[in-house]
Amino acid sequence: MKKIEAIVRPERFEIIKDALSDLGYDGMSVSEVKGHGNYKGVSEVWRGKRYRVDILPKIKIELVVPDKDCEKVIQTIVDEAKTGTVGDGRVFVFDVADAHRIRTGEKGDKIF
Amino acid sequence: MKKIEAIVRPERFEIIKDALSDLGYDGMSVSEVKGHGNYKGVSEVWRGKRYRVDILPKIKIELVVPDKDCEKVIQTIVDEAKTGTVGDGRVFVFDVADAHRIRTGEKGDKIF
Amino acid sequence: MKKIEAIVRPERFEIIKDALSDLGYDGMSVSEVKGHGNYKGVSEVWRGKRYRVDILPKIKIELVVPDKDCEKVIQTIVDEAKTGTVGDGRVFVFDVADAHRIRTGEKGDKIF
Amino acid sequence: MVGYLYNILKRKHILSVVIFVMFLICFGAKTSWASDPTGEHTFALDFRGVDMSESFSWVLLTGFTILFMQVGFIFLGGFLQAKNVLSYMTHCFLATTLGALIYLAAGFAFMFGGFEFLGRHLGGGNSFIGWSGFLLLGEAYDVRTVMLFLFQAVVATFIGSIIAGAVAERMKLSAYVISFFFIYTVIYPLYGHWIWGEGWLFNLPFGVGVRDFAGSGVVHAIGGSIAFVGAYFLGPRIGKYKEDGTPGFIPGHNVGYMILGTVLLAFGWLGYDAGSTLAAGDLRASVVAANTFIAGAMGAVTVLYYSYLKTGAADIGEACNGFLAGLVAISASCAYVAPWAAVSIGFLGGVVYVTSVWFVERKLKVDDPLGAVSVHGANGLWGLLSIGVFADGTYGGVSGLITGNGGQLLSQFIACITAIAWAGGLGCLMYFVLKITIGIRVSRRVELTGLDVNLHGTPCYRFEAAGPAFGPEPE
Amino acid sequence: MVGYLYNILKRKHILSVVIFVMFLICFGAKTSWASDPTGEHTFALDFRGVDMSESFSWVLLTGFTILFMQVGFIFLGGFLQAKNVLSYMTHCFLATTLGALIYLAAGFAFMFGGFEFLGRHLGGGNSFIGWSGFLLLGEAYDVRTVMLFLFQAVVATFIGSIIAGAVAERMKLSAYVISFFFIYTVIYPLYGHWIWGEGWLFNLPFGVGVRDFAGSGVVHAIGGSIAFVGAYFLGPRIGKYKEDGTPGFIPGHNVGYMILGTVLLAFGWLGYDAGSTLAAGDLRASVVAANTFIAGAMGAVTVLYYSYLKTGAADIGEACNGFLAGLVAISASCAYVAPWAAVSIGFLGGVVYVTSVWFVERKLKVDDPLGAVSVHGANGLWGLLSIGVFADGTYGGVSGLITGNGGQLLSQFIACITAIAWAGGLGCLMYFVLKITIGIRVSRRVELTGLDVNLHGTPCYRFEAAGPAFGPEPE
Amino acid sequence: MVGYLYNILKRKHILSVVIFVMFLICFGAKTSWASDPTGEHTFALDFRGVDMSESFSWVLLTGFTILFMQVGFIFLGGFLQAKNVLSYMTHCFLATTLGALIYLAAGFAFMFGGFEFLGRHLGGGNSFIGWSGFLLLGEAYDVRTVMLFLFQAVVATFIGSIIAGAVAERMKLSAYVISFFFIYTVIYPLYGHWIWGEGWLFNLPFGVGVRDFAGSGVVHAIGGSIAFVGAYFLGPRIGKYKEDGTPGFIPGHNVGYMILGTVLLAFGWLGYDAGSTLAAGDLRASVVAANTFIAGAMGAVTVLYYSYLKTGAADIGEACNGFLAGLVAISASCAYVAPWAAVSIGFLGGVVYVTSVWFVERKLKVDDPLGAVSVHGANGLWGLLSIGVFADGTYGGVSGLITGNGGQLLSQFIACITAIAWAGGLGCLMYFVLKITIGIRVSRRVELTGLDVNLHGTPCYRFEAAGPAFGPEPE
Ligand SMILES: Nc1ncnc2c1ncn2[C@@H]1O[C@H](COP(=O)(O)OP(=O)(O)O)[C@@H](O)[C@H]1O
Ligand SMILES: Nc1ncnc2c1ncn2[C@@H]1O[C@H](COP(=O)(O)OP(=O)(O)O)[C@@H](O)[C@H]1O
Ligand SMILES: Nc1ncnc2c1ncn2[C@@H]1O[C@H](COP(=O)(O)OP(=O)(O)O)[C@@H](O)[C@H]1O
Repeated sequence: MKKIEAIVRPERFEIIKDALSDLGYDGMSVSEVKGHGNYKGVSEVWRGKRYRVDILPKIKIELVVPDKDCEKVIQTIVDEAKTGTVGDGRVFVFDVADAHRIRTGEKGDKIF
Repeated sequence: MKKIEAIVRPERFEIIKDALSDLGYDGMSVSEVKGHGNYKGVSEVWRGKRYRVDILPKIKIELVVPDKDCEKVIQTIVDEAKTGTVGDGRVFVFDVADAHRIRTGEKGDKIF
Repeated sequence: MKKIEAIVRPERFEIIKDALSDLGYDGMSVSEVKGHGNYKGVSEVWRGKRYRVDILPKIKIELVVPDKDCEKVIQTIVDEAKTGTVGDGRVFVFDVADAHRIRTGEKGDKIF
Repeated sequence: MVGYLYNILKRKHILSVVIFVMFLICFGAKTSWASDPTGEHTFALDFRGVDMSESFSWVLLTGFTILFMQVGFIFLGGFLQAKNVLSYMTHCFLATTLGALIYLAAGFAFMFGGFEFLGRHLGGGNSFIGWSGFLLLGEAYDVRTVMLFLFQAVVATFIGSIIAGAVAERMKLSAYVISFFFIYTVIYPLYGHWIWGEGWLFNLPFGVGVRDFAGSGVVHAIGGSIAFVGAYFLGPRIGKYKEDGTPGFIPGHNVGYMILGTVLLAFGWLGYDAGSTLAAGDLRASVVAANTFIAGAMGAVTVLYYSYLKTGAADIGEACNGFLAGLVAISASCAYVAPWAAVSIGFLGGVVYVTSVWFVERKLKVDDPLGAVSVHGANGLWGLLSIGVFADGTYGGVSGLITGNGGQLLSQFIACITAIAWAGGLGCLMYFVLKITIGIRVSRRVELTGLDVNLHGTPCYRFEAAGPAFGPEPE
Repeated sequence: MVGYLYNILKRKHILSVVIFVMFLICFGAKTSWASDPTGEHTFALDFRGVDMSESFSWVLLTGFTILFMQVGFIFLGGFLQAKNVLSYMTHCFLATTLGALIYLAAGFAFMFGGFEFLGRHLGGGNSFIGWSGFLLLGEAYDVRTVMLFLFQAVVATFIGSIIAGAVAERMKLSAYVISFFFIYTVIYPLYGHWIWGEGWLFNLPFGVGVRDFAGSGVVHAIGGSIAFVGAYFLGPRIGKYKEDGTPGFIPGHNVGYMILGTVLLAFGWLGYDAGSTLAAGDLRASVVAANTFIAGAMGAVTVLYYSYLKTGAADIGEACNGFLAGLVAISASCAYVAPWAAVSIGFLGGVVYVTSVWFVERKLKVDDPLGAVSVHGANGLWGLLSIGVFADGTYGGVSGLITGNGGQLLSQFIACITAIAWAGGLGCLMYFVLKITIGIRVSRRVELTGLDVNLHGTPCYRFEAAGPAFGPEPE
Repeated sequence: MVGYLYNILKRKHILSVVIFVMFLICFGAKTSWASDPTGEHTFALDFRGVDMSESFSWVLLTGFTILFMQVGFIFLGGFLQAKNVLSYMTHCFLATTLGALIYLAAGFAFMFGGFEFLGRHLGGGNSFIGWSGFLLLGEAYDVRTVMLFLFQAVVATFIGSIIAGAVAERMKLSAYVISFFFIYTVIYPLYGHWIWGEGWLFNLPFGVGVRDFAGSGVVHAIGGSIAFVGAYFLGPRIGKYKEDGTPGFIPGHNVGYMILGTVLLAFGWLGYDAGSTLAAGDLRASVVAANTFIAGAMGAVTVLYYSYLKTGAADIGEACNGFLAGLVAISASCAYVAPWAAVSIGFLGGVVYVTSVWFVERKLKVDDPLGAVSVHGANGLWGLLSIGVFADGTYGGVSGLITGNGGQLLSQFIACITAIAWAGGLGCLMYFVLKITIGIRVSRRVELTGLDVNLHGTPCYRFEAAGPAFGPEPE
């Protein structure tokens, strides 16, 4: 089992989610993070002066998938999240040591 | 050392936290996430029409525990988080490669 | 590749970020979490009575670095985040199984 | 769509439509032109006329500020949890709309039938109840009567908002709505009639009879009493009391709203109290306004200082309630006392507030999220009594203890007892009946996940950068 | 800095400075003292003088509350997404400032040239257009004329705010600003002249001619028509309609703001409608105010109940729009009808609102984020007609259908048609020209990431505990 | 509880209770009935009486709107960081309550002793200081005097709120409270006495002597000067300046609040300026109101356009300050100039604002979070001078440069110098003493973690879906 952590642009999130749903991966957790990367940020204005803001809102999608589906899911996310301009984000993958579904008490691969 | 990530219902959080405290696990980090799972969501009303909202607020609890206590802690969380209805959430476990306590500079199992 | 998760005081965040930038680690994701640890919290007042609040705002910094730089980055974070009083936070390290940069589609160590 | 609308109505609510249409017809039919609906005969370019038109400007403009106070009440929702704030605000909104309509249909007639205003006498009424002016039809279609209605209708809306503060975060909307029909036709108008409608309390033989210049008793004590009973019947919110009975921590979501609402209410309160002269030629209005401001400020400072002594923090939320407590306390007496007395009344208003909060929360274990019982109930009673103590005899012949006169205090005391017995008693009856019939409290699941999303279909706040994804439900 | 300022201006905007300075000089030069700029000759300690000074207090104070209604409009931004709220609020802010200045420069002169107010006649004008009072120079520098200007200028600011609600979340700021110059000098003032400036509509030979007491037609129908055209030319927001044409879910970020804004607007509306007597001696003001309140409350209750029947949730946001719909509907007729009729007008206002929302959103597929078209446009028209139906003949000789008189309804109907044709037609022209020249819609990227941060340089809200880190950009 | 209360008080504050009780007693004892506390003798159904009662309505209602402006000030807290917003709002709240009470106790007597108002002369005073009307006791217990007090007390509350904007996010609450006792009894009332109390500045022999219709000098220049000194003594907020001295980025948490607060203040300002006629018979009020509105709008548009030229973004937050700058600038001159001059004054007010912000922030390196120094201080001075330039001689015999008259400008200039010297000098003394005794700045830890949770015991906002867990602390 693998956990996929994708950091993407907020405005791409809907599209990614729909694509994952179409693939059959409904389970995920989403949170708002602020990202700081190669992209040197946008500039904002405060009290009449411009500032460079180098930390921008991103959406973090976390989903756990069976090992075999990992590649497919990553590919989908990368495809849908890409705009080709700086700030598109990253996808990281981690090994999951164990997993439980709370409602049923099931463990391991049965949670899917 | 293991990191336990539990995604639970917001209204169960207090109870879980108290149970973990009773067990002696005080250290944890909590954040708000939005979850999307088997549960097909609640319906909300906007401008006089009903919409199905398939992404609902959840609480993510992250805590790192020594390997030996892992089972016990998971069991406690599962027990306290369960309501038996769809949307109860998941518990995931990860291996921790290394850990530091900032205040003391201690490493590894000494951080507990 | 390793993922470093640091939970630090909100008011130290700027300093840590600047130090990491100086080291050349610009990429990171930041989120607000609530922490609960050895520190028994601050007390707040509501409707004329004091309550002990045992869950306090913290900043979670997540950044993925090549294996070789891991120690250096952790050391920098620990140094800058330390105030020496209870509540300074923790740093956890995880193995990354795989990584992708969305914009370029690059994989593995090429993402840095 | 039209068909859809028709279907809905036909299916379960055809009756209400029929009734409504019948109303319309009978309205039209019953309208008479006996009175002066345009003001042509009331106004003339002479002293009486000019004075009259001044009073119109005065009463209307202050009346508008009274309506505006509802914005202040709505802001007080900052003291509640974010997940229940729409529910509270809707309660205030209903008080402002449905409450006023019920008052129009019947409450006003029961309260002011038989009353004389600016020289115009309004239909029938005795010292217990009035019966004239229903729906402003017939001879109530007169510029003066309509103005009295407007001023009184906006005042009446407060009752609902006061109650909303005590029953917040756990009451069923249906029960809240139904209770209005009883409150706005019976509980409030009748007590109001006895004092403002110049009924039996107004004419008590002690002192000059009960006086209540701007509603400490009629509005706040009555509203606070019903609020107390409501909170009592509902029981405390989940988490309000721990197992050992000590109060838990349920903080509000926006203390700034509380400050905004309070200062906004203070503004409206000045208009409310001063406007209660109901005549521009009564120059005492300036003293009334100054007293109101002074008492409120003193209540605020008192509670802020006390909170600082007790907790070490300057508890601004409580100080806001102290401000309101001072304003409630001075409402009855603002016209009868001197500014120095307003300082004392405001100070004591703050003391009454903190004492009452402690008593209600710790001893009675009644959960009152906004402190409505202590702000409006306890200080409403204190306000009634304060006339009996501090009235200095300069205005309206009302003399209190400080002039060596005890009779007035006795009258005011009787008014207090009556308010508690009347509103408390009928309130108990009402909530009891509601409880055993349709129920008054939402389910545990609704309370835990928030009233807003369950009863109103949406949370109040959505600050996410990215909207969640949705699909419309098949109807 | 001063040098910097100078440079900027010199570089690209030296012309505008020159023009402005020339204006100042010519202002000074043209100022004449022919009229009564201090009010010394207008006031005297006699009946006319005292009555006059009363009217001043009345009109000024109600005028202030009208300006205050802009706070209410701004609050309605709670119905939009958090990322676009500043953009909407800036639109309202510009209506309040730039709109009023353009109206000062020219709109007022076109609208009220040739009009008589409180006994003072204002310069030249015919039944199609006025041409006197530009910049309040010359003989317009008179206390009465300036007062009329103030009252009308704050009313005029609404046009911009009404439109803002329909074009929200996707309109270019530049196009919005430029459209003002046309709206505030041509579309609004001319139609206004025809009714309020006693032009040809006012003098139609059916009934007593068109009447519109407080702007259902002049303000709301005109604003709503332009708003509709604007929303149509812009097209729907991204995500508003799915591929199959069913509406998507774009919820607002703060429903509480909507409630606050609505009750706040209700307060101002009472002042607006009652103040539209423009004379303190017109005691009908009390009936006007009561009618306004009653119709608004009835609209709110109607829509709340309907939403509950239809969705099972008490949709408080829609109920707020119902409140506003009732207020818009009664604006024209508030002075001419009895309170019972206000109940009916408010009820039907709610019905018109829900029907119009359904029609605009589902059938016409025009995206109107705040419902401005349904609230102001549809109910503005209904408000105009309601006089022809419910006027009871007591005031101003205006008699509607219920008195068995059809002529007035014909007049009102002509006013409706004219409003749609005039504002709709010129609106189309204006938005079409803007669209093919500078463009009226922001880019897809700006719309997705939010207008606030792109056009105004900052998001509205920043609730983070820790501020992000920054370095100032080299200039 | 009662015992607990008693204990606290006994332990450390028994003295204050004793003093308070003594006050009460002496209040009661000293009350005299020499004056007309009910208005019976002041009002009569004749021309003077009717005119008088009109003035009461006018002054009271505009006074209420002035109090309401505090809601606007509180909203400006949106320009600060979320963690310090309660602290700022509490400052405004204290100005509204404690400030007014201190003014009641002594400030009013120093400011208006010896002044004649609506034909009533108030006790003793010379051209430097007044000494009559303490606590409104004795002969000050008169409807006219009390009305003057009310109007002036609500105006006085602004001083504290102006200062709050400059010292925000880092000042100790204790120091802020203590400074009030000096500001509200000495700095503000004495300068006020010299102009509004008809002291030596009012009677300067150049032109007609200093004039300041609605407080550009008395309120804004004085408040702004103290604010500047306070901000200077406090030093900049952590992070405001980088090591190289360039300003850092500390954005506010809710720009929408700024817009709401500004438009709300504009509403109140119209009431404030127009109400400053203090007599309903002075019909110039309409010109006053229109000028105020025009100048504010022009200031807003000017700054918005400038920000767009300079940064490419329409900086709505700064535009709000431009609106306020225009309003401050016109406050002194609103009654003496023609509408075209109000356009110029507002335009220059915007220019003064941006120049002053640049100068204070970049050159003087003084950290003024809300821009209070530039809005109120710099534009207060410009407002004073603007009379000397643009007064057109129509009202009160005041003629400025444009009529070819330089004397008035000299008077106004002396008033400016005096304001800076007096408020700046005493302000320095006050903050210096506070700094070396109790300290004026919070600790670094408190500043970093937020003043709200440290000084007021709670953050302002809590939007979490799940409340945190708590246990009550053993007391
Ligand atoms: N080393 C990293 N560890 C964690 N998150 C990162 C890392 N580098 C980038 N990110 C995240 O990815 C986002 C996009 O990165 P950025 O470098 O700006 O874009 P791109 O990959 O297109 O060059 C950042 O905002 C940040 O949230
Ligand atoms: N594959 C997954 N990866 C990450 N989070 C998941 C996954 N599946 C479910 N979740 C989280 O668990 C929550 C509950 O899941 P759901 O399927 O609705 O309930 P249940 O497990 O009771 O069927 C979801 O809201 C989501 O936050
Ligand atoms: N076991 C743990 N797992 C995850 N996070 C933890 C754990 N222990 C502590 N933390 C995080 O670290 C923060 C600081 O911990 P605390 O024990 O208060 O400080 P210290 O390490 O200085 O004693 C906590 O607020 C929490 O967010």
